[in-house]
Amino acid sequence: MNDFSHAFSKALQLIIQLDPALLEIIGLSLRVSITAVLIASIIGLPLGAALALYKFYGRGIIVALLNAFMGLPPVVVGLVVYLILSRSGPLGVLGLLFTPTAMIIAQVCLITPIVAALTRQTILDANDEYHEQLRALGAKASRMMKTLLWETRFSLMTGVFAGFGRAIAEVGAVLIVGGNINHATRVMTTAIALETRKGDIELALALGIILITISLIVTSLVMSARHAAYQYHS
Amino acid sequence: MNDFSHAFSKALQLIIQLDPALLEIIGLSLRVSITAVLIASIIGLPLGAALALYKFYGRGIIVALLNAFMGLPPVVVGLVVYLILSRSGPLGVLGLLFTPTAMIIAQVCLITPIVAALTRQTILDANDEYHEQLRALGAKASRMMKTLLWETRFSLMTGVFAGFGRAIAEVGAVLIVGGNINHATRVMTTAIALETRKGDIELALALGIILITISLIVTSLVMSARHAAYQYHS
Amino acid sequence: EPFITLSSTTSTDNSGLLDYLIPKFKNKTGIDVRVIAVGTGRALLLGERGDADIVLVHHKVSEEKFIEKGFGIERKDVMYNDYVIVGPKQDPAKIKQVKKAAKAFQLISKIQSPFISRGDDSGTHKKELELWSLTGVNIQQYSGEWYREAGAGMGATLNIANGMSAYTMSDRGTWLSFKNRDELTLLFENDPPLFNQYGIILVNPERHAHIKHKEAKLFSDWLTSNEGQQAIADFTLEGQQLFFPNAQREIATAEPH
Amino acid sequence: MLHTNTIVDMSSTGALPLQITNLQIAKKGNLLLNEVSLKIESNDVTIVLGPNGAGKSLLLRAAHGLEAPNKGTIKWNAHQPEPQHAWRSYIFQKPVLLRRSVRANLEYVLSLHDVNKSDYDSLISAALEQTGLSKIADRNARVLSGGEQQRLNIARAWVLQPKVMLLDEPTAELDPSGTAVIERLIETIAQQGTKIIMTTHDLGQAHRLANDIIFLHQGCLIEHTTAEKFFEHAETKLARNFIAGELLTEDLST
Amino acid sequence: MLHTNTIVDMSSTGALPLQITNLQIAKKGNLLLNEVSLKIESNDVTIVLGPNGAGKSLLLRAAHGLEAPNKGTIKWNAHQPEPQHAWRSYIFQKPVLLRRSVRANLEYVLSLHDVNKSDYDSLISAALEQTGLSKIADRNARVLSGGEQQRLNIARAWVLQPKVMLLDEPTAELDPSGTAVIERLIETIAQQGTKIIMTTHDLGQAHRLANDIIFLHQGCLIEHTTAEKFFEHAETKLARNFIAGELLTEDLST
Ligand SMILES: Nc1ncnc2c1ncn2[C@@H]1O[C@H](COP(=O)(O)OP(=O)(O)OP(=O)(O)O)[C@@H](O)[C@H]1O
Ligand SMILES: Nc1ncnc2c1ncn2[C@@H]1O[C@H](COP(=O)(O)OP(=O)(O)OP(=O)(O)O)[C@@H](O)[C@H]1O
Ligand SMILES: [Mg+2]
Ligand SMILES: [Mg+2]
Repeated sequence: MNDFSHAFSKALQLIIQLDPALLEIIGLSLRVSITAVLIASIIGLPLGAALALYKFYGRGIIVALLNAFMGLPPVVVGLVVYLILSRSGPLGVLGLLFTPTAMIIAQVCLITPIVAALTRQTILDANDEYHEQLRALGAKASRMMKTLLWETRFSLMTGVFAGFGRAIAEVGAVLIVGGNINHATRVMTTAIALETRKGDIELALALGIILITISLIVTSLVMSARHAAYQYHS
Repeated sequence: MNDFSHAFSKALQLIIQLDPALLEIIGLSLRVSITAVLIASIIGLPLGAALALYKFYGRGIIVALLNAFMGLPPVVVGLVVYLILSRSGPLGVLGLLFTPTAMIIAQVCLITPIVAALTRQTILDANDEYHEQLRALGAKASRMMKTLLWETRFSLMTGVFAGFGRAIAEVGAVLIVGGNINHATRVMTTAIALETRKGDIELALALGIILITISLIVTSLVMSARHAAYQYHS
Repeated sequence: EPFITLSSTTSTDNSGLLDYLIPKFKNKTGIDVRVIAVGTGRALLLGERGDADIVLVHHKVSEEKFIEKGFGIERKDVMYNDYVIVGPKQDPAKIKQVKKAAKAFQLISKIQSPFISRGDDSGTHKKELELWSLTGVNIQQYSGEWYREAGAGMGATLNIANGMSAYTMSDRGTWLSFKNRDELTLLFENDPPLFNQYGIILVNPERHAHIKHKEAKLFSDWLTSNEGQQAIADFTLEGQQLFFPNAQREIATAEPH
Repeated sequence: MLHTNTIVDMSSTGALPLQITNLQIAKKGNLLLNEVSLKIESNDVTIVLGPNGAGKSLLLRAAHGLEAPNKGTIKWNAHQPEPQHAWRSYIFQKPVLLRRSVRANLEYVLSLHDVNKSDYDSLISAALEQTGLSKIADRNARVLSGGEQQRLNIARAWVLQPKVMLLDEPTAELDPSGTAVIERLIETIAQQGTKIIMTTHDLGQAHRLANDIIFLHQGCLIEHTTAEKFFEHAETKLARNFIAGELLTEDLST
Repeated sequence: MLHTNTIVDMSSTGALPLQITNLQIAKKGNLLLNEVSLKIESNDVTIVLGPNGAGKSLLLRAAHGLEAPNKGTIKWNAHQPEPQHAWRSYIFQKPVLLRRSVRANLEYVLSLHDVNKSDYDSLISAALEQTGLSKIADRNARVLSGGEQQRLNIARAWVLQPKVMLLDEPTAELDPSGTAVIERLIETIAQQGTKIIMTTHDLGQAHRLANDIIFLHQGCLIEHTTAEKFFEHAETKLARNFIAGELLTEDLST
């Protein structure tokens, strides 16, 4: 267990030193994953709600795909985005490969299914209660969707957390499309992978502890905001 | 886009050939991740329900930790499990390192927070409706937990899917504790990572397509079972 | 079925050499060899912690330190391979014409053409830094500009070099087995400073009771025997011999204390 | 205060007469409404009576377009009902209120139809006042007492001042004075030209309010006649027993 | 059929008398029950009356141990109420039914208390029969009509054959004959020694069933007296107005 206490003190030390290289990496991690989770929510929340509310041919298949896509392997997503963004790929002219933008794109692909699938289930459960009533009041499908998203907003947050967790923690996709380039596309997880490669497990663990602490801070902040809003609204 | 059609035909070819090496890898992937998801559910479902229903000092902190732990980096989890199972670690005598058991342990650590956090939210939402009624009928807390888990069983499945998705797709943890040993601990994701490293992107993508197809089949099977049961019960 | 655990580097594993050698060894002894392919640093760490029975790596300084600290008990030279410099077909720095690796690096730095470094403290990375120091260019000052530290394995670094049309230095084995080449091509080779010695080290069984010392020694002995050496020489990729056996002398030994 | 027909455009699809022809609704193999045919023309109060499980709610739901007939048709002035029609409102026996204030619940209904924002305040105040909710307009709807929720349920249906209101047991949980208030409101509304179709288990209420009575039993229309005739000399023995408060044991399905 | 006191061990905590002393309940700054003190001793039917929002449901909830008093005490034979007590059952104004069959809903209640498995069938059949649900015992509870749900709600409270039943508007959604059936059931239950405390908005029902009346208004206990006295010559003007069906405009808080 010595390893762990060493790692903890190392983590503490790194944080106290406020090492600028570390701050840069933390900043990029947060920037990439928060942007990705925002975009994924903008797509996934209405998508999930629509799949819960609209009946159309082939919906079952899309839902199954969505549930399965919660298990998209990061490396595969990374490869696909790589092929699309690479110089010889269809979007090669944009020159996005090995930039933070490419990392955001890959993470959006990874987590949109998670946000959408979890949103679908939450809206489906709420719909049980609300559907008939809203319909009787004259709400059209699109309005019903908005109303349900709003009424369940506190519950939906948990799905968004799950998406954020996946984004901030994954390494396979960002490594391939970002390249873990020092001072350019190195984020916490790729840095951890690098230290692990080097066999510096202590440093890798210390970085891991810092990453988890950051996740904890972000989630706690959002949770308290949610709690305050919830108290206010009831 | 040529890359993709090549990858698709390669995937098809691999499947048709029923390559025994591939079958072995697929089998291990499923065995490890399904076992992990079962264990994570056995822990995570009651844990999530308990956090939704029991009020105790420090619950807020545990919930925040759980939400943050949805973002546990696989590499870090892999390292921690490695240090514990390593010959020099506390459980080294068991000789579990570089075995499927080690991979299951690492995946359980990764996905239990996901199953628990999503369960908590679902039970919390249902509790709004049921709590007073069940209490008035004389249900004690432990019984209420069981009842709510049962009443929401179809919704809880989505959280379990999210856990399965994370497990079957992750590579960082199984690579470290499993070692990607041919014929012993190689699973789909570590094989994909290996081919990517070799620059055989076509084969990596083909394996990725097969992996996603397998996820799709598993999720579809469970979903149809759920659908049939749901029809039967309503 | 009996087996030993060998920790080695990804570049060795990528080349396919081990997949070629192990069945031969198994055929002879009935012992399987399970390969854990990781970075040099972690390969040694696995040995130190007793998670591998035997280590096959290629960074002599670290290897000697490993022996010194008593983690390993017997190091033998096994073979060497070499590094090559690859880059875009157009070769903007014109390194194809030069004879010395250091000169090639200098030309790259002169036109500031993108160069991808492993940047992971691996044996390959250290060799690359040695070459930069010979050119007199202070390479760190360009980090994040044209000089890019990928902090990744050889395969991943080649993937990035391809994606960015950049130069990089690779071991020949990984390069030959690497498929995602597109515009990337071999531009420079065969300079003695690029040679790369491999050593095999037995993990000290005194430190870890469960170490399969006897079986591991069998493998080490076989690999350095005439039969093993011949097998290494026989292994080719795309018609080229990748590894050159040179197990004639023991570099360092220490009897179990 | 009541200015029916000025709030939203209600001209597009007609209202009365309501013509139901051979309506049949089945669920899971149970025939729940069986060949119901009836016509409602006059602009007053129609009350649907019948024992628990007779199909009263189902009939109202179908009339609002919430249940698709398995057979037969429902036409409002020759148009099929759509729940979106603003000229018709519906209240559920078991309402679901949004997790927001009483006032916001009413605002929500207005926002579903294109009502001028400037009319919101006056419409909401009118509905709150007429249902006795003005004092608790800012309380969260989900913590209201049973009777208060029911008042909000009615306010929500009335806030748009529609041409037709379908009310499923609107006073079941109201206190006597609350019931009296709502009955007076219903009378006023009806007098100003809004058609009321409602269910109730309070025979006294049916007596006080109804112009005509629809009497259902086990999914079948047994009688549709004026209230006077129904209560004085109902044609069927079933109806007479029902009025007398006796258990209806005849099983129509056998 | 009724064999009260034999099902589960009810001896541990007493039942009557119910003694409420200075009970005060406040939520979000609103005083909802204000210094209510009363004692109920006799084993018959007590009915709580009052306008919507008076605090009737709150009082019953508190008596079942579902609301913790901010001040004052509630004692059943000197014991504080706990919802787990099997000797007392409670029905909600708005019941939540489990997503399973009618029968399974009753089974569930039995399983919450240690009832002998061999008694399940007879207890369930009795409860189904007495509430008129035998025919639809296998239907999913969530698709029942409003009245059927209410019958199940009552059956669920009765299946354990408790010593005390707290009923919040048990007949609000029942048809006349259903109401009559439940009223007769309540009478029988009471005669066999089960204490009934219930709320209703049906003054006729209160008249028919009650031995004594508790009259609440704005969270205050206005009268607690015998039914006879209450309906013939109530002491307070509030009560007389309430009985007359008039709106109670006095505001006690000012
Ligand atoms: N959690 C709460 N927060 C704020 N106010 C509440 C809460 N619960 C109840 N109230 C208020 O307390 C008052 C009494 O409620 P209660 O349900 O006891 O009324 P009641 O007498 O049963 O009325 P009804 O006949 O309509 O059922 C109501 O005005 C209600 O709005
Ligand atoms: N989805 C459904 N599946 C099966 N049966 C249903 C469904 N919906 C309603 N029923 C049944 O149809 C019958 C009529 O229901 P409805 O709600 O119209 O009765 P009602 O006349 O309104 O009764 P109440 O006075 O109790 O409200 C009931 O017996 C009910 O159980
Ligand atoms: Mg009904
Ligand atoms: Mg009440």
